[in-house]
This record gives sequence, C-alpha cells and structure tokens, in this order.
Amino acid sequence: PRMTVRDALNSALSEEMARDEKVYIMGEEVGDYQGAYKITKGLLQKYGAERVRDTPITEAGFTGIGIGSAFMGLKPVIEFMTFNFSMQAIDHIVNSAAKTLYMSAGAISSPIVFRGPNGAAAGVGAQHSQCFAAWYMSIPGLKVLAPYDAEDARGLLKAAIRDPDPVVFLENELLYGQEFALPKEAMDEDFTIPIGKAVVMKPGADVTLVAFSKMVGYCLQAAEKLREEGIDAEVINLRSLRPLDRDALAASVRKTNRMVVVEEGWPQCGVGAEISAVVNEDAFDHLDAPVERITGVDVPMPYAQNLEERALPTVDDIVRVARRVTYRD
Amino acid sequence: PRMTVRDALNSALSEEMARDEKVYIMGEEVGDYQGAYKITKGLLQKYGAERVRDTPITEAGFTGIGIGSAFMGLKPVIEFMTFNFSMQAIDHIVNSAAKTLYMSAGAISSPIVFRGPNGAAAGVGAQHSQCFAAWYMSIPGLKVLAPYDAEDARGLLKAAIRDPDPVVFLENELLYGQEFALPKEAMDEDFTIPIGKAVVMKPGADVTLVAFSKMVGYCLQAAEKLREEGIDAEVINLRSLRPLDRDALAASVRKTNRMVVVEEGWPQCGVGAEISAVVNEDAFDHLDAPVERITGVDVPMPYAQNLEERALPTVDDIVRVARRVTYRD
Amino acid sequence: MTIETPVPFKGHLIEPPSQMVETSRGEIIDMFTQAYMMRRLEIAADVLYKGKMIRGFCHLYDGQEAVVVGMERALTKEDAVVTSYRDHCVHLGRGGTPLEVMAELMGRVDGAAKGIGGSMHMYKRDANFFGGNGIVGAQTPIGAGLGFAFKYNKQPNVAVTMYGDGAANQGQLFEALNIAALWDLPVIFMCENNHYGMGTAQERSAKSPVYYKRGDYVPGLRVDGMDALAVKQAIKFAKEHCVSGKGPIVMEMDTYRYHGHSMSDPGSTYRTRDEISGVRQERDPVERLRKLILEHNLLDATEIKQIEKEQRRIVDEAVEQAKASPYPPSENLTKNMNTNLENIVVRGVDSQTFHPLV
Amino acid sequence: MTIETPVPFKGHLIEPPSQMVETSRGEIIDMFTQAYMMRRLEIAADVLYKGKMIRGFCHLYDGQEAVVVGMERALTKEDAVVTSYRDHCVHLGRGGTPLEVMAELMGRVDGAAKGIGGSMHMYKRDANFFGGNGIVGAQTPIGAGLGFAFKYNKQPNVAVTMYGDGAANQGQLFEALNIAALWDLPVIFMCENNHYGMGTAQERSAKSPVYYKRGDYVPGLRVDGMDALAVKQAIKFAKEHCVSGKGPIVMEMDTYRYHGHSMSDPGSTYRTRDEISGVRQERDPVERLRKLILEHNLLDATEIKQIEKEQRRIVDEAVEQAKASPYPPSENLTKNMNTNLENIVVRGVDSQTFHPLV
Ligand SMILES: Cc1ncc(C[n+]2csc(CCOP(=O)(O)OP(=O)(O)O)c2C)c(N)n1
Ligand SMILES: Cc1ncc(C[n+]2csc(CCOP(=O)(O)OP(=O)(O)O)c2C)c(N)n1
Ligand SMILES: [Mg+2]
Ligand SMILES: [Mg+2]
Repeated sequence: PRMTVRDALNSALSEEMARDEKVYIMGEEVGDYQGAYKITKGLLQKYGAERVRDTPITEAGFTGIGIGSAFMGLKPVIEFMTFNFSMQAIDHIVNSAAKTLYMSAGAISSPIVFRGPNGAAAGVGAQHSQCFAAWYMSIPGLKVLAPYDAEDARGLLKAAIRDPDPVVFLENELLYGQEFALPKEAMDEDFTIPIGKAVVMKPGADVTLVAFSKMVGYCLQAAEKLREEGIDAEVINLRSLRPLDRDALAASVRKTNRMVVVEEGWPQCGVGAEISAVVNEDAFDHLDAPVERITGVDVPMPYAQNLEERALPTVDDIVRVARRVTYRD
Repeated sequence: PRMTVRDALNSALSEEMARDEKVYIMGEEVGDYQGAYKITKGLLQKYGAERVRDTPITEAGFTGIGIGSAFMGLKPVIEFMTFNFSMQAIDHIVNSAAKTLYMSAGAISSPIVFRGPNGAAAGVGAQHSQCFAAWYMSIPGLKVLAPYDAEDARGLLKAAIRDPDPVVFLENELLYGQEFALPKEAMDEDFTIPIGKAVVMKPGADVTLVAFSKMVGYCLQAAEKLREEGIDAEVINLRSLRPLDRDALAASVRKTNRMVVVEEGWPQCGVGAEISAVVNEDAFDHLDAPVERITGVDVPMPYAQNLEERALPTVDDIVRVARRVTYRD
Repeated sequence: MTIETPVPFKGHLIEPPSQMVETSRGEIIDMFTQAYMMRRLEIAADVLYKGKMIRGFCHLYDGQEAVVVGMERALTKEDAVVTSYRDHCVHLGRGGTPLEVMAELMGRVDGAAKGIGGSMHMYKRDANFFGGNGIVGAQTPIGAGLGFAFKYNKQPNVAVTMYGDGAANQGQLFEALNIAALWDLPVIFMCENNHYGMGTAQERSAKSPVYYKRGDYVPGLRVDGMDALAVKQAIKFAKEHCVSGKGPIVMEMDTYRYHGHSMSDPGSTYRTRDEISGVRQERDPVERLRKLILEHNLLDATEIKQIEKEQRRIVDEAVEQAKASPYPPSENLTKNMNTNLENIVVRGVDSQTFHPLV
Repeated sequence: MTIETPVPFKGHLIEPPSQMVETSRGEIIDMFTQAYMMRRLEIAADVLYKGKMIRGFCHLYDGQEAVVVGMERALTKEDAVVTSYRDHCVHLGRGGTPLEVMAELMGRVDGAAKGIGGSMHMYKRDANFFGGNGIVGAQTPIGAGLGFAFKYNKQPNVAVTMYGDGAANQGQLFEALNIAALWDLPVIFMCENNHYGMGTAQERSAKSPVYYKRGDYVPGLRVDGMDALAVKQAIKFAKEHCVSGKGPIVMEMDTYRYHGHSMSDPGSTYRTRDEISGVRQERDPVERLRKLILEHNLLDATEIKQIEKEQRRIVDEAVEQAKASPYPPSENLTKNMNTNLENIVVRGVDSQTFHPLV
C-alpha cells in the first residue's frame, strides 16, 4: 500500500482514539477546522468535541492543562500548530512533563504526546522555521521522535501514544503531502515501531549518512548519486532522537569508517554535534575522517526564496561532503 | 586586588549605569530587596526606582517590555532570578531579541542583557538546577557569555552591556561569594573583555581541559592534581559560548592532541557535544584520543545531597578522564 | 467640519469621548484615498499569491482598513506602533510605500525588510514601526516596552500595540497590562476584534469576548472599527489619556476581515457567505468613507473615480516595480547577524563553508 | 453545632455563602490538633534548617495553616490538589505524615518523594496530591488539567490549584482561567494572599490586588484565610459550585506568612515587626481554633495541653525518624527516568559511565 504522511498520522490518531478512550486531542484548530494542516481531519466528527478539543491560542495554558490531565491518567495528544509555538509552553514540557516522574520518585507519570510540524517549512520566515530537535533531545525524562516516511509516522505515533512517558513528536510540514510505500504490516492497528531504535534505510560500505525527518529523503537521494560515482553510502534514519540509538551509529561507523550527519536545524549544539561526539566516544578508532555535520546555515531563516534555499542543506551538499570524507574530492 | 564575583558584577553594573543613563535594570526583587542574590545591592539607592525596576513575577511580560524598550534604544539589563525562569520568557529571547535585527534587515537592534544565575545550585532540586548554556548558544543573533572569576565577571558584564546585540549572561550562584585575585587594570571603569575570545588559564602540553563558569575552577584543580602525576594539562576558560572561539580550541588541540570538555549541564547536545564536533572538524588529524565529555548525569537534578553530588562532575572525574585520554590509566 | 459617528463608543471605567468628530474635507478625502489604496494593495497581493509570486503565509487586511487609516490620523510618527503578522497596511499607515510592501511579499531587495522578513515582518524604524510579529500576542509586552521607553525618556508619546481577538487570551497580554498599569506606561492595547482567530469564532476562544473590558482594572473603550472617523476620535482620546500620565488603555476595534486567515484558508468554512456579504454591504470601511464624501459633497463621482484610478495605478506600478526588483544578493544570507560583528563567523551548511560577513 | 465566622465573605459575580458554619466538637478539636501539628512541624523545620540538616530552599507555611486545615474539611481525597513550593502542610493536609515531610526536607528515603524531590516537590498520588511545584504559577493550568480529567471521566470531584498573590499576576493563570471557564471545568483557583511575594508587597506587584475579582468574568469569593471554619465553608460552597457544572471559581484566602519567604530571607526588611506581631496577636489561625475550643468549652486547658504535648511528640519523633532515615541508595540517581525503560540507557558523567537502570 501507499499512503501520505498526513494520512498515516491521521489514521494512527484515529485508531488510537478508537482503541483507548483515555486518548484525546487538544490544540488550536484541531476540531472544527480539521487541523491547520488537516492532520486531525474527521476526528471531531468521529470522536466528538469532548475528545477533540479546540483551544484558545494559549499554549502555556492548554499544555499545562494537558499535563495535569495526564497526571490523572488521561492520554492527551497536544498539537502545536507548529513547534515554534511550543516555546510558549516549553517550561511545562520540561519542568512539568519531563521532570515530574523523576521528582516524584515514580509516583506521577505523564503519558502525553506533544506533536506538530517542526523545523523549516517554505516561505514562512524566521519565526516559523526553527528546528527544536536538539533542545528537546537534551531533556531527560522526554522521549523525542522524528518520523520520516508514512511507515514511521504510523508506527512511531502509535508507539508514542501508547508509551507511558511524555513524548515530543516532531513532524515536518513539507512531508505531510508526500506519499510513501509502506509494508502491509504497517497497516495493522497494532503496528508500532520501537522507541529508541534507528533503522538502516539503505546499507552501504563506504560512508554513513545519518539523518532524521525530511533529511532522510535527501540522504537517500544523495546515496543514489554517490552510487553513480562508485561511493556506497549507508543511510541511517534515526527515528528516535531520545533515546538515541548509539549502538546503531557505532556499528555503522565500524563498517564504513566515515560519517556525515545531516539536519536542517542550526549547527551549534545541534543533533549533529551530539552524534559527532557520540561516535567519537564510541568508535573513535574506527574513524578514518572527521564526522562531518551538514546543517542549516547559522542564521535565522530568511524569507526570500533564493536565500531560504541557500540557508538549508541540499542533496548536492551531502554528495559534496560525502566525497570529502571518502577522500574522493 | 581581590574581589568576590558578586562585587565584580555589582560594581560593573553600577559603573555602567553611571556611564550611560540608557542602562537600566529590571527584574524580580532587584530593587527594594537588593536582589535575591544581592547582585544589585545599593543600585536602587544610587540610581533610583526609574532605573532599578522591581517587577511582578511575570517573566514573559517584563522580558518583552525590556526588549521593546531596547528596540527604542534603551539598554536594559534583565535579571532572571535564576535562568530556570527564563523558560517562561524564552520565546521573547529567541523570537523577539535574537531574530529581530536579522528579520528587519538591520533596522532594529536589541541592545539588551539577560543575566542571572544558571545551572546547578545546591539543594534546590530538579526545577531549579538546569543549565541553559547549550540552548542559548544554539541561537543565531544572541551572544552568550559565562564568566568564571571576578575578572571575567567585570570585564564580560561591561562588554555585554556595551554591546549593541542581545547578550545572555550566565552566572553561577555558587561562585557569587567566591573571592578572586584580579589584575589592577580590571578595576578600570573601561575594562572590558572581548566577546568571542577564550582564555588559556594555564598552559600545558599533554591534554586540554575546556570549561566555562564554575567548571573552570574544577579544571584548574584537576590540572594541579594531574601535574603531580606528571600530566601537564592546559586549561581553557571559554568565557564566550557564542561566538565560540574555535581557533583557540583547535590551536590547543594541535599542541596537546587531547581534549576533555567539562560542563555541569546535560550531555545530549550540550556544550561539550559542540566542542567535540568542532574539534573533530578543525583538528581531527591532531587528535590522539577521542574528545571526551564530562557532563552532569543525564537525569533531572535530585535533591538528596549524596545523589546531587553524584549527579555532577567532580575534580576526580576530570583527573580520571584526563588520565584516560593520555593513556595513563 | 464636525461629523457624528453613527455607533456610540462604549467605555469601561472611563467616560467615552463624544461621537462628534472634528474633521475636514481634506482629511476625509485623504482617508478615503489611503483606505482605497490599501484595499487595492491587498487585492493585488491576493492575485499575486494565487499566481505563485508570493509564498508562505500572507495575511490580508481588507475589511480592517479603517483601523489603521483612522489611527494614523491621531498619531504622529513619533508615536510607536507594533502589530501582528497582519501588517501590510500597518506598514503603509506608518508611511511605508506600496513598493516596500509588495517587494517584501515577493522577497525582493526593495522590500520593507529587504526581502528577509517576508509578509509577517515589515518594519519602518524611522516612523517608529516595530513590526510585524509572527508570534500571537508577543507584540503586547513589546508594545508596553515601547511605551516604557517613552516614559523613561520623558517623551510625550504613546505606543500602540495591535493584537487580534484570538491573541486577546494570551497570558503575556495580561502580564503586560498589569505592568503597564502599575507603572503608568503610555500604551494603547488595541484589540482588533475581527471576530475570528483563524477558524475560531470569538465565543469559542474567549469566555468573555468583550475585549474592551478584558483589561479588568484598566480602562477600556469599544469603537466601531469600520469607521475611520470613530477610530481617529478614539485614538486621539486614548493618546491624551496615556500621555497625560493616566497609564494604559484597552481598546476594542469592532472590525472584520473579508479574506480567510491566510491564503490557504478559504475563510468560508467557519462562517457564512451571508455574514461576509452582510458586512461588506453595510459596514465596509472604504464604502463608508466614499459615502461621507458623497453625502457631504466633498467630491463628485468623477473626482472619486479619478482618485481610484490614481491609486490603482500606484498599486499596479508597485507590483511591477516589485516584480522587477531583484532577489537579495546571496551574501545577504549572513548579513545583519549582529550589530557588532567582532569575532563573528557564520557557519555555513558544513564545516568548510564559512560565510563572509558583509 | 453552628458557629458564625466573624469576617463576612465577599462575593464577585456570585452570592457568597452564609457566615453560619455547621461544625462539631470533634471537627474543631481535630482542626486545632492538625493546625497545631503543622505549626510545630514548620518550627522544627526552621530549627533543622538552621542546624544545616536541611539545605537549599525551604518555604515555611506557619501562619497559613487554616487554609489547608479548613480546605481539607470540605474536600475528599478523591478531589485533587496541586500547589506551589510552599507545600509541606499541604502534603500533611492530604494525609501525608510528618515523617514524609521531614525526611523529604532532609533528602532521605522515607521522604514523600524518597528524598529526590526536596522541600518543593512532595506528592501523594493516592490522595490526589500532585505537588509541589517550583515554578511560580505553573500549577494553575496543571490544576485546571486535573479538573479537566474529572470532567472527562464524569467524576463528581473538584481540583484545587493553590497559588500566591505573587503568582496571581502570571499570564498562564489567565490562560487557564479562560479555558476552565469556557469548558466549565470543576476547578477552584485558590489564591493564598499572604500579601507578599518574596519581598514585594501586593500593591507593588499587582495593579489590582483584589484577587477574588482577578478572574474578571469568573465568579470569586474572598475568605478570611486565618479562620479554618470560614475556609471550610467557602471550599464547601466552591466545590458545590464547580461540581454542579457551573465552571471554575476564584478564591482569595486572606492569610499571612510569619516566616520569611524562604530560609535565606529574614522576612523583616520589607515589612515591620509590628505588622507581623499584630497578625500573630489578632489573627493567628491556631490560636483562633484554641479560642473556639475554650469559648465553647469543648475541652479544658489540661486537655488542650495534652493534645499539644502529643503533637509535639509526633513531630519530634518524625524528626528523629527522619534523621535516622538513610540517604537514597546511589542507584536511585537514575531511577524513574522513564516509566517505560525500553532502550533507555542513562549516561553518567563521562562516556564510559553508564548507569544501570533500576
Ligand atoms: C503563539 C502562537 N500560536 C499560534 C500561532 C498560529 N496562529 C497564527 S495567527 C493565529 C490566529 C490569531 O487570531 P487573532 O489574534 O484573532 O488575529 P487575526 O488573525 O484575526 O488578525 C494563529 C492561531 C502563532 N502564530 N503564534
Ligand atoms: C516563574 C518563576 N519566577 C520566579 C520564581 C522565584 N520565586 C519563587 S517564590 C517567589 C514568590 C512567590 O510569591 P507568591 O506567589 O505570593 O507566593 P508565596 O511565596 O507568598 O507563598 C518567587 C519570585 C519562581 N520560582 N518561578
Ligand atoms: Mg481575529
Ligand atoms: Mg505571597
């Protein structure tokens, strides 16, 4: 079967709501309007206004409410219209959701999912294009997932909703409409993908390309181009940023001896920084070249299309840097 | 002369207020109460209530107000009682202060300083012990400083207030009362330390210890112990986390071929991750061992004293890891 | 001349101003001219968007023109303004040009933010216009900060912070109101109640959608936001209130947006077409100004046509100029990262691509 | 028996309850006993702090005991409570033991959070006590969320979220109030007005320090928070209001803290000693209960002494037990990182120190 990421997310939400009536959705425009990006389409009609809650534009308020209800055992799925607006509520995500289980010595858990589009969209400017992956993956107590394709979207979202811990679920607006093939078992109502495991999208011997979300697609394209040049790239889709699958990363480097990490977010203390450090720690002796990071340029996102394009990694950038670390340039 | 970090900060504030009447201070308990940690002691009396503003406990509100006033050309110094509470206002720090100069194509600048104690204090639990260094240093548009001693405190705070850009200034509560010797020129009213430059606190040949804030002191102590074992450690005080002094880091590694980065914050996507990645990129061929990170344990801060101690790096940890990278263990 | 505004002001903890508005022939004609131009500009933006010349978000202001047109009649450019992403016409009101708006929408160098900001981020520093803010509600403490600076500098000016009915529930608004009231800051908190925040009708987002009273202990005023003269009168009154040291005031401008929220919203799923056409017919701010001109014989129909033609020409020309305006040069990608560039190096997409600073 | 509370309730958008409070001999004695114990416990904490047995922050509740004591008379443990860092006595009110509080303050395994939480973070899940929150104001939407769950689950219970006069200006409170009111959530927003937020007197932090009216469009009630019977009456009334589907209510408990804000604050730089001793003499909540007992001849002086002795013994014993309680075992450092530990590995201070998960 084939499915768009949007339908994958939508069907996962719907099935989990059908399965467990403690699951409810809350956010701006998720009900009547069917979601700003239509991820929640039809859910209000199916599950009613008690379980599909349109909120005022008050992120701190409704995030805190969601967490309080999770403390009581409900399983809210909080939609941020985009993760940019999660900054208004980030104190609650960190101090109320992530830390409470630990602070309470295990007494109070927060089975809650925070989801929405993250990172760069197209032509929306500096305040609407930020990637929050690195910030959230730095927080103990959270789990942080980033699906790439429709299979990921279904399997990870279901796993997130079923997980008893707070999960930050980073989607990508530009992937919503993209269609992917997915295995038949991914259509199963109980299909979940384990949290904390990366997946090798394409095995290879010469260099490892690591990415999450949209950049996985770029890496696959780059691998294709590299193949034509005789460079056999392995592509790893991280899927889970916290817990991070250190073993998968080290195993791949032990095979390829080279790694390039690709993300759209800013470089300093980004996801790539962590992976570079981790691979250094776990597989230094196997590295034949420095771990290279490809990232968004270290500037707020410009609006003009030509600059926006230059502010973000391209498939060619990946090819170029992969050549460099394999000493083919 | 000798001076506590508290007096260094206080004198820097006072002198800058005397120098430029556009400088004012705003925050909770900064006036009447003389500051929760007494950093602003005496300033209300000297400069009056118009320039030393006690606020309600509404971080988003007063931070936004500070930024608005900076847009108009005032030079606010915003005190967060601790940086933990900056999360309530972080959207303004990032989206209003850091990004506006760029978004406005240079038209509107934000000469503002956000300061206060950051990171672990003692016995204050999970919600009051977080280190925000990595988060803020990931944001283009900001400058991020972290003083260690009294000299840093004076020179960097003065530089921050005079700088036309938004500066996040991360202090450490446990250092406030600590007294340091400082050179006579640091007492000068116009003494500033350049933003973006690290300083070598102790030169050495065998391994580089990199830190900021309180951990610089730990590294100096570790270097002392290492000396006794015949390991000559170089200690770098970063001072500035953004811009990061990549050249100083690479230069040191080219000399010592080994690096250990120490911080109290969480590991994932931390300051150490960035430095590990940067050194990989800039000086991979000079590394004789993986760049090692020493960090806070990846958990929220526990309250019990025995666990709190175990949650944070010690001087012995630094010694131990330095031995490891120099292959002396 | 004096004209009576049809809808009475409503005051909260304050005596509202008179409905009799002092104005002049020139002022009414100017207001019509400006409102008409704004209308044409937003319609042109709509067309360009559909033609894929504008991308991303694009929040049009048609329907709400009287708010800006009336407001600017009572302010000087020494006063400060900050608004939301729905900022095209606010930029024009502050003296910005149609070319600046159009070029910004297309991401070109002649734009208000040289193509860097985009639809939501226009600024005019020399007229104290501080944007254009994409974060709902964030402009309210910023606006209070602009007022803070006036007070600090002992300048007899006022800051206006414009926000929507949806934004009116944001916590930081209440934080800013409290501080502004405590410190007597000269700030007009101006809620443009167009009755919807995206697809959410005011009653679904606010328990008390009576925005001029939402300041609780802060005085408030409700104004017919479709009537430029009423707006002028109200802002004049509010500015006097603020500048005289009485602290902030909350205003509710009862207005309406014709377009959907942004371009991807048809704007017709959460409200009826009848509702929209009803407002158009009975309360349209441009038509109201036209009617005033005709009623008071300030111009005849041909002269009005002449104005319209001229304004259309101005907008068309701006569109053409904007289309001809170049994209920003690529070195602008890293321009204006900081004001003080000492020791600043901007990392590019990989470790060997460091950008020059210009 | 029925006792008239001396201070009238004040209502906002609501008819206040009667001053005649239904009670009983047993209830009054119990309330005295509990309030007395709380007082002793906080005094013991003060001593231990000065003896360096407790570290970090420590926010004492003495002076405010009537709020918790009265509140718990009107709630069941099915109802939910969340409060700020000033949580020791709230924990006791929810049925927690003095040992749990004392051991937590000393960071020992017998503490309410096994020594992990500390002074500001006590919890009692089986009595629906959700902490203990160190972030000023953050407990208000959380409390609304507890109420949300009651409504969702169709349980006839109420959630109480307790916050200070300083917290009453926090934006997220207004966000939570609006949502709670829109959705008729059964939530009591209970402001404990002790007139200071750290060193800031209420008038310096709030333009309108009339906290029972600060919900604006939400009904409110002002209560003598030094009078446990008044508090009981008010919470009973408020719970009925909320559970009957009328939505939230805002309460202002007029109360006082004797100690400084936390232990580093002498508490005497921003208020006069006369003010403090005046409250002690005229309004002390423990003494008021004692007076009720004596006035109504519920016990004689010796019997009261007996109770006091017993409560002191309980507290002293708790202190001793707490001192004897071990520190948490070191493997607890990484305990409870997550509920589902699949694939979780906790990194220690360096790359080779991975902690076992327990
Ligand atoms: C903090 C935040 N949350 C959500 C959004 C997404 N958003 C943009 S505009 C908008 C509706 C705002 O409505 P209103 O305040 O009434 O202004 P209007 O668009 O009607 O002018 C929303 C939800 C945002 N930009 N910022
Ligand atoms: C968001 C936030 N800002 C600041 C602080 C520091 N702080 C802790 S308690 C407090 C005063 C709170 O006063 P109030 O709400 O009146 O409660 P009280 O202490 O009187 O019980 C402050 C400023 C904090 N913990 N959280
Ligand atoms: Mg609106
Ligand atoms: Mg208080």
